[in-house]
Amino acid sequence: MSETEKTAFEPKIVAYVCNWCTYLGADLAGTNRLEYPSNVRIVRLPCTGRIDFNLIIKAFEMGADMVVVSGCHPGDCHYTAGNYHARRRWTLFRDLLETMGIDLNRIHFAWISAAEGKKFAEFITEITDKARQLGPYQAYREICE
Amino acid sequence: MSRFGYYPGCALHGSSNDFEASVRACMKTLEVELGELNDWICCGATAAHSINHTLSLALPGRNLGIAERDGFTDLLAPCPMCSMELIKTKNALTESAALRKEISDIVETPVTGATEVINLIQIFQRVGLDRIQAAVKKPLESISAACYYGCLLTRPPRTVAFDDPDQPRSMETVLAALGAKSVEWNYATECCGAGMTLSREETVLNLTNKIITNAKAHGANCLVVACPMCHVNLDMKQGAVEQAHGVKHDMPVYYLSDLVGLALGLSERELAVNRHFVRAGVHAAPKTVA
Amino acid sequence: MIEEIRQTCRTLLEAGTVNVVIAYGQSNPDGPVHPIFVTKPDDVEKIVWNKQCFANLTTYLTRKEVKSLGKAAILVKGCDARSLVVLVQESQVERSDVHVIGLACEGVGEPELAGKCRVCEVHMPVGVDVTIGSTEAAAPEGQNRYALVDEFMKKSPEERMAFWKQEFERCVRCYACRGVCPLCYCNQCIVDKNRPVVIDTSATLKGNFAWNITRAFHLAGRCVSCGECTRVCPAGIDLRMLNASLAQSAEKHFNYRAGMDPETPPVIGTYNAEDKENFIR
Amino acid sequence: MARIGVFICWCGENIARTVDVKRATEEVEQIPGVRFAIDYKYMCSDPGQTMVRDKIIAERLQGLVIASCSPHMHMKTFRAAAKAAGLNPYLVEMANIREHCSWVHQNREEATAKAVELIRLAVGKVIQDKPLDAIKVPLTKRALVIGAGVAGIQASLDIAEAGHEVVLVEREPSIGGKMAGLSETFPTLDCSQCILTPRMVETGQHPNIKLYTWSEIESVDGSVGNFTVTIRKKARYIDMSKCTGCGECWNKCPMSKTLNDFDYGLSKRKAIYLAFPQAVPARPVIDKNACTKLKTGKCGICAKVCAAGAINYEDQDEIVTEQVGAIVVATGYKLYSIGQEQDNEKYTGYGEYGYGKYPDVIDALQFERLSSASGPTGGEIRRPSDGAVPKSVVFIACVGSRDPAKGVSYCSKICCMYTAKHTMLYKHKVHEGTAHVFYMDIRAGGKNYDEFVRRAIEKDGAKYYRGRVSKITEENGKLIVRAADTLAGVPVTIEADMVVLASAMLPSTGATELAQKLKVGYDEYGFLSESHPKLRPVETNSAGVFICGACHGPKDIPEAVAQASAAAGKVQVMFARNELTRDPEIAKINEQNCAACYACVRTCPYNAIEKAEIRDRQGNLVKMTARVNPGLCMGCGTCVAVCPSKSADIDGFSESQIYEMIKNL
Amino acid sequence: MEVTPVGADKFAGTSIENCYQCGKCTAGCPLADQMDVTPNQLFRLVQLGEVEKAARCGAIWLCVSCFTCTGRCPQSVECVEIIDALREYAAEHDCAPPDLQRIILFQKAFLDNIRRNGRINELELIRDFKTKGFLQDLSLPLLMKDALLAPKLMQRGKFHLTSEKAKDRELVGRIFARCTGTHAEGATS
Repeated sequence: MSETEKTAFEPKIVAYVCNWCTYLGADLAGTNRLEYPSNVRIVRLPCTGRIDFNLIIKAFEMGADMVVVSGCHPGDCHYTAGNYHARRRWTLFRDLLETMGIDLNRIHFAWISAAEGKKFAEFITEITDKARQLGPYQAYREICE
Repeated sequence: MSRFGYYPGCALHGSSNDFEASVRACMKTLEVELGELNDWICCGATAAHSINHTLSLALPGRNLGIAERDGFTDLLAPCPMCSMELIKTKNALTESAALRKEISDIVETPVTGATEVINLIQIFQRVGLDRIQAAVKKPLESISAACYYGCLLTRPPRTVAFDDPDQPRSMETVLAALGAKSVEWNYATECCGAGMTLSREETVLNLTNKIITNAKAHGANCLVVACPMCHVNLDMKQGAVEQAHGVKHDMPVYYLSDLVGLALGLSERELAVNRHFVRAGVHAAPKTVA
Repeated sequence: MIEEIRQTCRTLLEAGTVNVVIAYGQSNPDGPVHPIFVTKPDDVEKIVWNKQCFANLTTYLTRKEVKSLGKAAILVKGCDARSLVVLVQESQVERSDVHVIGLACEGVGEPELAGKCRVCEVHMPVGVDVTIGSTEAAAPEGQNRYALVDEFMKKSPEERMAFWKQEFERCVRCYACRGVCPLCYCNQCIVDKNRPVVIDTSATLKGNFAWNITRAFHLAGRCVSCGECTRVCPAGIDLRMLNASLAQSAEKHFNYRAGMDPETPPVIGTYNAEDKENFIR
Repeated sequence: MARIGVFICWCGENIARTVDVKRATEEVEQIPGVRFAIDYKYMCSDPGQTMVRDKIIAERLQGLVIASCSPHMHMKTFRAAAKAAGLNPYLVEMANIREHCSWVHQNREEATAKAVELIRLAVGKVIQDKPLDAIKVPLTKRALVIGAGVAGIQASLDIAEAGHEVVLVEREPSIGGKMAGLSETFPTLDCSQCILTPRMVETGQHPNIKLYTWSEIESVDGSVGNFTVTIRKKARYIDMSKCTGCGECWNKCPMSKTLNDFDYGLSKRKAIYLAFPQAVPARPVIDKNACTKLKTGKCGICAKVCAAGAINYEDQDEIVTEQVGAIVVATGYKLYSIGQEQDNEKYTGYGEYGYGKYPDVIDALQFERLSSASGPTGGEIRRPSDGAVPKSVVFIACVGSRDPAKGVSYCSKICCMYTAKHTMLYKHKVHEGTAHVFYMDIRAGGKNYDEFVRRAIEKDGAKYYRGRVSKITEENGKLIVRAADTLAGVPVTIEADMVVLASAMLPSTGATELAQKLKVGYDEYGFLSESHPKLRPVETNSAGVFICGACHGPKDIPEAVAQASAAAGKVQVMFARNELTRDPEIAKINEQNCAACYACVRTCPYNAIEKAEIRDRQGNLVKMTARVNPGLCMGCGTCVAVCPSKSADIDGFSESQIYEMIKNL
Repeated sequence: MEVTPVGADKFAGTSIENCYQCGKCTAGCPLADQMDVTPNQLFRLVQLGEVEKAARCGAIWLCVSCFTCTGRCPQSVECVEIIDALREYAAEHDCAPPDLQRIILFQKAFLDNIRRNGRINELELIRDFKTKGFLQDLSLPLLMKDALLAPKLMQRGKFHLTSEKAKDRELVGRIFARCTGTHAEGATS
């Protein structure tokens, strides 16, 4: 890929976020007018506990270049423990993906609270930049052809 | 036999060579090998940080680089001023890869900040107070010391991260192992004004006088320090203090290593205690009655 | 040892303790070993026990047709016994409903010992009602259970991806892996779910990746490495690598090994507030 | 083809400034299934909502997408509008094109494109929406109040007066809380006990209030409308039904060495003791750590002198359960300790103030006891070390407060006021004494508050210095306080006889553990979180649980009482209905498909999924299954994620809905 | 008065805006009573963007870097770092009060001494001062003064007539060149 193509590339980013922390964190980023790139598509779910691994796979199948999964910090879950359950699954899932050679730079996990609008904006900015540098997730697209 | 890197700094190789004699004698007895950094340079204190920030990191950086090159994981810097400058640089290096590169380039030695910098009290802790206690030949029963930490042993606390900045106890613990008593007093961490030797002699004499007076008032028969600058102010300047305030203190000022050495059976001469200005002889006095 | 097995089974059937014995049989001495369901005491003579007894018979315990035969006794090797523990944990088998006959096992596979047997530490099955035979066999000290994975992980991610592409290219979606796995007991497999379609059912690379990722992850913290999926795969896909990778992950992060202890809560569906999370921002 | 209406809001200029609303409307109209798209300046306004309602009816809409602000802002509004027009409220989706789009992007082109995409996602989702009915839950009209300080007392009395039963749980032997120990209260200087004790008596005697003192909450199960609360009644060693509170026992008890916690260690008490003279209930308790009889089996004097035979050395903790429909938390506060030992690693204590090793450095609550007529000195200001009357007292504000390095970063709010009060109480009792106050800012924003502080300075001669104290040392029986006056720009050193620290207000011990039991959020300090700081100040995100008083943040008495009444009001609003409705976005299980592995049962944070049997008409077991109890499910969806066969799903966030959304990427 | 916000990085990685003027720095400072402006006032000047005004204060040269202020600051402001930065500014912009110029000169001479010798050569440092004619009204560091006035020091073997030097003094020279060079770049950028 040429350099110009690389810079013109705008990644598709899916963010699965919980309703109570990260979604509100994103709201706060808005309230505080903290600018970040427009690539991200936020999918609101009740809790990170709801976020199954196949939603992540599905997103890649649908052409996502990067997937973000974010929810309440440990101890802050609106449902007490959904994020703890999620954390365990992600730990195992990441290892599986690693064994399969799936690029872990394409999946980012975060705890972003309702108060962390700034963190949300910074996080999205950072991973969007990263996604731009990485280019389209060609490897998975090839699988899905 | 344990081995530590050793950074004497200019003071210990200059007018505070009595301190160096004391440290070296003590370490030798405790079977600690001090590997003096090969061709170390001045850490730049106190001028560098006031005049040129980069230099204030490069000079200590060079020495840390030497320590890393020579494979020292721990580096003893008995002068708290040097010690603090080294730690400050170490912390800055650990935090920033860019800085590591910059300083490495400047000092022509790769430096990562991996070396642990320790002060005089810490080396006794590393040796082990149990071990020291077991090796005591002459318990210092007659000593009732006011442990004087001064500024830089515990400060800045976020940087040096040693002991409690306001209620330090580490020297007292060492003294206890030597069979010496220490007193509760108020000026353990007050500044003696050593850095203020330019143009404000009066101030320094004033601060120093307060320190000695308070130690006395709380029943101390000597002061214990772990800093060459504090020693200069409290010992060498004591005459001037007495003159300026019309008092007679006659307060001996020991280095911590002096007391460890004395308890281990070393002579005043070996420890250069005989070269202090105020005659330091309370350790040999008959046991005081509390 | 075979006589003792047969005798035990005969006694159980004669006494009416069980209605059926799930065991190994062989149509002719050189033929393949297959499962048999012995309901008559005299049929116990059909039971065999040899180096070809790979099958993990516990997979039949959850089958409707087997359940309908009544109370069962089952022959298990050490590894099979572990899958039974998982089945009990997951309420698929009531332990008291099954008479478990453990077989001392020095490993299966001839002439070469199966890979799983070389790192096996349960040559004597645990948690069984009776054990037949004895063995001193044990995994060599310091044997790395996950040597295979470790070796594989030395490849670059791209190489690993290329490897799996090559493997899954061959998958024909026959679901033999699912069929043989004792822990694939769902009434309706997620892959057969069509509203919505979770996994592409066609044997394309996309569908094959999704399917194999899903199956591997559904076995996370559950797979006991009986190796049956790999053995039966007609395309020869090395599925045990994925399972082993997850088993290693569960052991490394959560100090959990599937099927070792029915009292330890499963790794998924439980948590520890102190679980590490160095990958989470 | 679905009939979806899309309503795009300008939000005045908030959206329209960045998003080309007109163009977005045109583009959205092209999305399959969209019947029409329409834009309007303020969709949430009355005319906006009217438009939504009219369109639903006129276009026979099957679903709505409102593209405007966050669903947290207006989902309720638009669901209500849909309902009013006869459309099931759960067929409404929102595309957040304000917080997540127009407010965070500058480029009009990009923002417009993103807005269209967000709407596309929402359309995808709404097509998969199903009509849902709110869940009806029966309601137990009985309230639990936790903590019986002034806030808990107020809340209890309000609810009880409204005719509902109240279970009031207090972990100390008496109700009254911190206020019972205060001397006089600002800004009126009325005696704390004079105003509180009648309320305490009322609480103790109220027919609708069931009082559990010396008791703690063990666990809370269930959910709004129907909580089951397990309470541990700690062994009191007194038979409350026999005891008359005559006082013979504690008068005769030979053990008198225990520090009296009601006086914050400034006095001693017996092993069997009444918490304080006005205690409610006026019944003693035996301190098992101090009582010789309980420790060694010897003594037993109290039992001998008790004519009522009320002493019971065999008493055991007792576990009781209570059914309630609503819970009010009023667990109050404690003071930050300057000591080296801290119960929170974030706090370090104050080494420069001697870590509390000087006996004449006391905290504000200790000073309250010193100046209280019922206190250890009978109200005379005498310093703890030698009982001398201090001629010079230094008061230090913001100790631990507004100090992120050693304590907390917030302002404890009430210290400015009570410090002013303390200087007055001191001056009124020690006329020749001098009160020095070191403060950073004076925060006296209540009614008659600033006047009160001015009075302390102008009339009672308190000397105020703006600056923080750097160090306290002791020399020759004097406390040397080193500080600065930042207004004059000079260092100040004061030789004081006593120092009073206005320590930070912290949530009381165990508050976070309780919050976890109640599934109530809390901040980094452990203060419980309200649902919305302005609009839902006494609600929590745990339905049916309300908060009031200092468990929520630093507060003075008037505020705590006002908030307690507010919480009680909320409980009464709830109790005014006969049943509750709940959001129906909860999990459900396809029981035919369920393999009964029960991963969901293990995982559910609410124990809302149970193992169940499916039987045929003859009663034969067909299969086992997992089953959701809709009364308990809170809709987190964790079961969905762990279900291998995807037999579990959740309405409102179903697999279909999410797939449909991301398909529209 | 012109108020310019000051970049936090200028003041050595500590955010000056964190200072809320509680005065605890001043309260603990052993020299505060002798300063023309107190430490908290210095920081206030920096907050207001009045860096030069702050750098002209004598107070920054009274600071003995005892770190009492830093250690006790409730807002964890790196007070001494700020004062160091002010001193650096003053040295660079030549704006120390006239009566304190010689302190800067002394410090420069001190560094110069390190540059040449790699270590501090006490005698040489003093000789430099002499030749540069600063000795007439100069109360040299007491240590030095005492060294000249009190032969007792020499009796005690505490004063070397031939101070040691680092071996690789050229390297030291290069380090200095790079630092001052780097510094000049930093200042212009």
